[in-house]
Amino acid sequence: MVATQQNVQLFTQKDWKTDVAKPTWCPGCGDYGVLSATRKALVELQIDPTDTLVISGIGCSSNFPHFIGGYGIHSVHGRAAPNAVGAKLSNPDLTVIVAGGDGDGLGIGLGGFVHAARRNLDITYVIMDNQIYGLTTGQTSPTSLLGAKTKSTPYGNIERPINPISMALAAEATFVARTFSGDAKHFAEVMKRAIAHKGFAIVDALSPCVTFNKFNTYDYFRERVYKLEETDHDTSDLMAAFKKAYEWEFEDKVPIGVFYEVQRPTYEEQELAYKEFGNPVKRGPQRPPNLKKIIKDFY
Amino acid sequence: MVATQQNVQLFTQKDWKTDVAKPTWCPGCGDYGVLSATRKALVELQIDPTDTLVISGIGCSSNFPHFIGGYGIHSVHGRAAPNAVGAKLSNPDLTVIVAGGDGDGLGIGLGGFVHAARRNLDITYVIMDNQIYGLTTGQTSPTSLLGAKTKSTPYGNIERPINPISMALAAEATFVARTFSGDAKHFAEVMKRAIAHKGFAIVDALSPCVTFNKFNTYDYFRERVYKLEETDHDTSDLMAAFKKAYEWEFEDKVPIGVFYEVQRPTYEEQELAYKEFGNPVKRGPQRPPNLKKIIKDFY
Amino acid sequence: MKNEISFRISGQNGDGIFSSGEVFSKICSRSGLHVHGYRSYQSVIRGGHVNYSVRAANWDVAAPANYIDVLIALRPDSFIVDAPHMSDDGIILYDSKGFRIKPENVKVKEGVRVVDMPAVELAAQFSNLKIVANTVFLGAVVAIFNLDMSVFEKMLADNFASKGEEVVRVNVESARAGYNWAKENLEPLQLDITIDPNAEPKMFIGGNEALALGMLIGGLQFYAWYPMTPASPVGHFIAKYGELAGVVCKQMEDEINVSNSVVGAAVAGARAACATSGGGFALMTEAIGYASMVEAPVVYIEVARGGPSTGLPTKQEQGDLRQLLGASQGDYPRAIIAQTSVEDGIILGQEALNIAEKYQMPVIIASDLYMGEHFETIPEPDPEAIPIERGKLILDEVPEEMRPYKRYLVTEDGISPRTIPGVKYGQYDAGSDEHDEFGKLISDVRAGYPESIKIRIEQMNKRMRKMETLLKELPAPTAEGHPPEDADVLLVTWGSLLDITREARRELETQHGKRTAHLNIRYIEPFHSKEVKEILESYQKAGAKIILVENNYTGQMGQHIRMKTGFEIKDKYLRYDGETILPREITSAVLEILNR
Amino acid sequence: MKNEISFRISGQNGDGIFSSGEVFSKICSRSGLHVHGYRSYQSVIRGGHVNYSVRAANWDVAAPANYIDVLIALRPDSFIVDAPHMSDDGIILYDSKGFRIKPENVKVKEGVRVVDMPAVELAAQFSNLKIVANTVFLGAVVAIFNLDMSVFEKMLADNFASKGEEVVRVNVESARAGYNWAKENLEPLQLDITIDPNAEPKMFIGGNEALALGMLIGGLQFYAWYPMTPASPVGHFIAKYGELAGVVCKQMEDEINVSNSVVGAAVAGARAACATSGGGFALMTEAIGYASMVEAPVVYIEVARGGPSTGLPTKQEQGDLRQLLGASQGDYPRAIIAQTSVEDGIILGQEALNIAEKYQMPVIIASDLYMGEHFETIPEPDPEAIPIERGKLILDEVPEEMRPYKRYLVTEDGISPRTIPGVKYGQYDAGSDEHDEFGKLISDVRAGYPESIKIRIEQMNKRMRKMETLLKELPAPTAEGHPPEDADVLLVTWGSLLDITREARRELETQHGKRTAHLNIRYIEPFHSKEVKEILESYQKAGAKIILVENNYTGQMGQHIRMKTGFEIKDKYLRYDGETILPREITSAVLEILNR
Ligand SMILES: Cc1ncc(C[n+]2csc(CCOP(=O)(O)OP(=O)(O)O)c2C)c(N)n1
Ligand SMILES: Cc1ncc(C[n+]2csc(CCOP(=O)(O)OP(=O)(O)O)c2C)c(N)n1
Ligand code: SF4
Ligand code: SF4
Ligand SMILES: [Mg+2]
Ligand SMILES: [Mg+2]
Repeated sequence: MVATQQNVQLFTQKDWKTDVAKPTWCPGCGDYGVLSATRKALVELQIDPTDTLVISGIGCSSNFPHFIGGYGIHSVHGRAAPNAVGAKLSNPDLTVIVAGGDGDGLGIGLGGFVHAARRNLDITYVIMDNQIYGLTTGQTSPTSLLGAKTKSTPYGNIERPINPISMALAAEATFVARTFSGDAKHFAEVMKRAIAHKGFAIVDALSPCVTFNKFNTYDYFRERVYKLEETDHDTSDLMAAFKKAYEWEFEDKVPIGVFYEVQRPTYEEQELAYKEFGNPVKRGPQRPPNLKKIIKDFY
Repeated sequence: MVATQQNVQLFTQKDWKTDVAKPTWCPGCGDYGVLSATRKALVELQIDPTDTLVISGIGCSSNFPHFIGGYGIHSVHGRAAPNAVGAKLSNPDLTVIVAGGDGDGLGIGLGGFVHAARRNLDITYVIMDNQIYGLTTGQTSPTSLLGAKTKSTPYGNIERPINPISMALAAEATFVARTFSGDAKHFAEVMKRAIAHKGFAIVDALSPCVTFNKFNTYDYFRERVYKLEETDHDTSDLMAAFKKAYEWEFEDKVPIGVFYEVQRPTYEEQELAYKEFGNPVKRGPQRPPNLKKIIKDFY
Repeated sequence: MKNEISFRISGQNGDGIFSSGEVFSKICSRSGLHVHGYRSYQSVIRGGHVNYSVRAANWDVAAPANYIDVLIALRPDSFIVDAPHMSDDGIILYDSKGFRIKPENVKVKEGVRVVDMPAVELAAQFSNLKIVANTVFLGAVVAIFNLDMSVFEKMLADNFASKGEEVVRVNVESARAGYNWAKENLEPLQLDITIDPNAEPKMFIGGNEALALGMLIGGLQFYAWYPMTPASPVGHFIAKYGELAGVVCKQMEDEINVSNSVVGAAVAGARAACATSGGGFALMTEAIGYASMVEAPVVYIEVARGGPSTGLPTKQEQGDLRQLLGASQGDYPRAIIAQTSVEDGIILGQEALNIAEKYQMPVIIASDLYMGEHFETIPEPDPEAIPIERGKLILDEVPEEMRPYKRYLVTEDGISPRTIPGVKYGQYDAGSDEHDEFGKLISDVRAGYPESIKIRIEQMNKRMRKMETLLKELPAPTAEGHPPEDADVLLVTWGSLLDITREARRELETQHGKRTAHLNIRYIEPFHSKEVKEILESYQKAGAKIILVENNYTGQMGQHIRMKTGFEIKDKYLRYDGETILPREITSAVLEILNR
Repeated sequence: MKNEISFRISGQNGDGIFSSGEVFSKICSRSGLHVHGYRSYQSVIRGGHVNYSVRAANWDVAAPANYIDVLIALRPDSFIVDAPHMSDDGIILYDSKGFRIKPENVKVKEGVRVVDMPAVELAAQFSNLKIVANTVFLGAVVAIFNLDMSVFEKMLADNFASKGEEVVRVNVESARAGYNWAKENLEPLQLDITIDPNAEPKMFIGGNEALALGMLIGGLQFYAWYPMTPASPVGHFIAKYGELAGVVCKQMEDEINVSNSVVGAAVAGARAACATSGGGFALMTEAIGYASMVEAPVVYIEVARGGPSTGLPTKQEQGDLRQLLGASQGDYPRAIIAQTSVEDGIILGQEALNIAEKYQMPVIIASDLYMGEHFETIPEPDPEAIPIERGKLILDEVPEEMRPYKRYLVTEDGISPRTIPGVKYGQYDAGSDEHDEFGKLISDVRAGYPESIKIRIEQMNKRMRKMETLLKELPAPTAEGHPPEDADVLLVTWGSLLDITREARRELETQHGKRTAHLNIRYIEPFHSKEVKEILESYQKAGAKIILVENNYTGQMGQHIRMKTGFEIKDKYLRYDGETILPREITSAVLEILNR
């Protein structure tokens, strides 16, 4: 997956572009930032696009795979995570990146998101979080703030938002971070760490919808974000991570950076099916070599 | 809902029994404890069965409504929470209790569970948590411990379990508790507080499956449980609650009791539709009294 | 001389296309005309090419126009997407400077007049907002169609009243500037239309909104939804208007939970409904069987779009019928009814709630993108026209002679008296397993016992009997138009193709001298097999050509009809390219088949 | 003289019924007999009444027995549920003391011998485990059927070898005690069966397991599942055996994600499959359309049970055909094939994976509780009998002349050359929206453009062409038995009713002198409409009665046939009480219809 030669740039930005002339996002959409930061991180990590699979659900954000090199799956709404689980388990050598909206991942897809996380497969999941349903033209999403007036809550949202960071922590993800589309450098750094992390990495990417979310704008975030890297935050301390997770809610400050990181055996490392016969896709379909041993139980 | 006269026992145990002679659970199943504790709490709170709706999904545990008085919904697998949301929103005066398995609520039903919780409707949700899929004869559930050998993991479970307490906290539930079927008194006390709590209350009920879970037995829990009520745990401190949530995992101790409780406006208190016309079901279907005002936008 | 107005404005999403289209629609409506409006849009939020078409006349236009007479072309792509639909003598207005449409973009067929109008420049006199140019263009269009300028001015005054006098002034003057420019520079069209600037305006509403309004009138109490094109407008309507009328409107986290929350609501006693499109409906199916099993009254609306899978989310298809028929496992009673017009939405919204509650079962409404997202002028609904019928519902305590209460009492018509939580002596469990008359499970410990087998059969029969009882209540379909002995052709369609096909028939009759008849299916389950078979056979025997017209690949209604009647309709005009079928396209397909 | 063994043991869940049944099945199998085993069980885990039936003979018995010859009755309810199925001269063994079955429970029809056997007392000599009484009973049964005791003893030795010699001894002696008691106290049955105690034993396996094994042989690489009766055994099998053979077996969190994970796996290049039952399948449907749209090869298995909704989870029904046909929105290609026997599972498991991969589309396998959960002796599978066919798959880099690579190349047969991640120059996006040959979306900004409309039509046609290509490859169905001119009756069935109906036919032929024929449907989509129609019409013309036999309420296959052929089968025998149809029940239904 990761190129081995140190000083040769085998893969460049060009390899991570597609022939889709221009992403279909609105001018100014936060998702552009996610795209360029992700490309940058991939190049810096010298990952081979041919062995990469980028998976999304449905939403503005979920058009992502069409704009980035590598293989892509643009699946159905809310199901990026299980698609990634199936792909990664079938070919554990792939670099698998999931990108999709807050609605996609934390609304309809919440179950799959949490269960994928606790599995600790080596997958990077970027939530392109704009606190709104963009593609369906502006209804509340699970991260919309209280009071938000949207097409589905014309008189104001009365439902407490999900806190993606504490949700990711509760889901047993082994890497939990947040970053902001308005800060390209920080974004690329976080993405790099997330992809390099061995295990399930979740990045809550604050990615403003300039068309439908008039509240959580670039300015809103610029006024509130600060970098955890610039504090003495201990990323190995789960409780500290939870504490930071609630700062937005209780202190109106939005920490960005890595909240939590821990090394644990990945699912792949423990999967029995690889032990004797290796990567299923690379090896190809095979007759069960131990057929006799299997069927003897049926006599 | 709650009877007003103080010293008259309007409703007794009898009112909370049904004519199903005997629950269909295996002898010794932890679910018997859930049932009797719930009945006891309901009698102590003098709740009227006629105005109560007990809702479940599918599973051994989900047969619950058939064994307890009041109206019941025995819905489909994993969907107790949304059924409860629809019922409660339609008739906010009902006492709505959800009871169902760990698989039902935290596996297939996780999304609905979390989203119902953050809504903070006045609903009590009891997870009858046996760390196994009972009704389907013993596969791993989302709370099965690492290493558990089950029908679906004959070589041991390699997937980290969900922590129901930290999940409930991350889901913004306003009351989060754990209790144990092996301690009838504690169970009834916790249930009483959960039902009395105004808002979404989650009770993680440790309820051993004596048939399929040979690990998380009564003895397993008896050796590990201790009561939060007997410590100086502050139930208003979210971070303290998170800390306690991880004791099972990190310290092999299983705290039971109330982890967290906070008062927040319920969804019902803020729902616009009741403002002018009251409880929809009690009032009955009506022609829109303001039809003229509605249609004038279409001229 | 034309007896109708056919107008379109097209450009990029963000150009104000839809609001201009709506404004022009309302000008027509307020001029005493019947109006038909239709939008075409893209999945992307900004930049995609979109358009809005308006058709208006003194007679009740209920189909998109065959051709465009006047097009406002705001973008180069207007010449790719829209110009090919111009009528032979149509007029295209564009602004070469304002929108930098290069001459090589301007490709049109002979006869079409392409007018370079300095709309941006004219607008610049009053405002530097580019969007004001649309108002200038519309002023010109009012002139070209010989409409009354005062109606437009009054509309602008109404629309912008809340934004202050200055905004009103700017808009009115821009509109006048466009109007005057056109009067000076352009020949108005020759139209045979009577304009009444003082007419009582008609209600102008979309198919989805009409259905939503119908349900509000029908006493809806709980509506759950999850956004999905093209069904979202039902939710937007109820979120906005329903909440204020006492209807709980809940956006849930996904369609599964939408589908289950409405069952919970229905069991609790509310009239409950939800709406979605294809993929969302797939997720709803499990709960539909569940609703039927616990005998909960729920209305499920499916507004289809181009499939399969995510498919063509902003495009038309009638491709989900098979999915509706195949929703959920096992045999269970449910009604499936197609919405056939905008106006029908008002009726069907009420009818569906009534059937659901009387028969205690799910009712599925089959609509589609064209049906839900086009607009028509309709008469103001009479809120008392259709009574609210709740069927066998016990709201006070269960009378003594009915105790112990049997929720699933076996009855001749299949319908059992029903209680809801709060009713004394009416407690029961609504269980998705097979159960006895009391609602007690038979599947758990008693499966296979002789008495359980008996109960199972009785309950299955009881439930399925509702289909027969309902079928008797529903009006049988009839063919409209020429009787068999007198017809050249019988067109068979369903749902949203009703009015479009009617108009094609008018063309076939008046322009091509064909004698036509038409069978449009509205009740899909239960199905009037006997009557439909008789109709088809009578036309076939009399020698009429029978032609199936559907907006899908496999002819799903044709297959349904064959399944129910054995009758195969061999001649077909099937469209599955995402476009709405136009009357003229049906006409030529029919002529082609007749001439084979 | 009977030429078969028919045995049942029944009692409470927890009484060891199933293991006793399996032991007896294997005794028969090791005696050189063909065996058929079937269990009936409850949803509750303990206490419910359950039974296990074994039928064995020298010929290949492939249906449940009409009557029970020997019943071990462990509980009073055995006399309610099982005793009514005794043959006229059957023997019931029970233990009045051991199991406290009161005399008033013992109700049987005349002729049936009820034998009070002191099994518990006999067992007590060797062990105080109640379960050992079953071994005593089985010893008696071996004696009654005149089987060879050494086979039983060897089985016990094998089974308990791991538990030590003492356990083996206890069991063997208990078995002998029962055997001897029976030899002393009971007349053995007169049977015309050849027993070969030294026969090579046959493989004895369930329908679900056979299907799972078939898929393993077919090169399965990824299996995802979520437990659901009666499909779980497929997962249990693969969790146990597949994982050791290199197949990833993943229990997911729900069926939606099962259904999506297999698409992810398939796109990644794995042969992928999953299994579920009705309600779980409802949740899977959205992703099936998605799989078809991205052209991913996936096998979806649906093992139906009694519906609707949770219904009768432990009971038989063929009630989900309509759901399979209606899965997901829009028109899309997919195959639907019914499993027709245990042995067929081995073939179908491989065939389905091949079709899925060659046609790059979902293949749905229709099975049911009876099919999946009954056991039969079958020949040992030849792992090389069916080649692994992967179709147009590019595994090395994409050759230069194919670059830039078009994943969805329009081809004559509808199938495009496919790459998987890791293949150089083969990158593409598998998108659920409509797309062009490269996989680029056309729905987003280009919907409605003339060239997009064209692409849409081409891609729809391309995809749907796969159905025609596949149909040509599939063998057409034929009727077995008497040809039309020579038949009294043609029975029409599908899937799991193949062998049961065959046996009914044997009865009709040999006992009632009827000349019968049989059409059993295996390929449901694509469907051999022409051939099926010809078969039906030829029998009808020749004057044979045509009778539909199905295990559901509405006759779903009958409706499907009518939809595809126009042919209505008027005479029907439909069962929807949850019970498996017995040969004799079909026989009498047919006779009844013929005599009408
Ligand atoms: C099953 C299903 N339900 C609903 C939809 C409609 N839908 C498409 S995108 C979307 C939400 C998009 O929100 P989000 O995931 O936050 O992405 P964003 O557009 O904001 O980037 C919805 C509801 C769908 N495509 N499929
Ligand atoms: C959609 C669907 N999938 C699967 C099932 C099968 N099923 C029934 S109960 C159950 C799990 C039960 O586990 P849990 O919820 O923990 O309850 P328990 O039996 O342990 O009390 C499953 C998978 C089902 N009924 N419906
Ligand atoms: S609507 Fe919002 S999220 Fe979607 S592309 Fe535009 S700015 Fe981005
Ligand atoms: S199987 Fe387990 S959970 Fe189910 S009833 Fe028995 S003991 Fe309880
Ligand atoms: Mg979003
Ligand atoms: Mg459980």
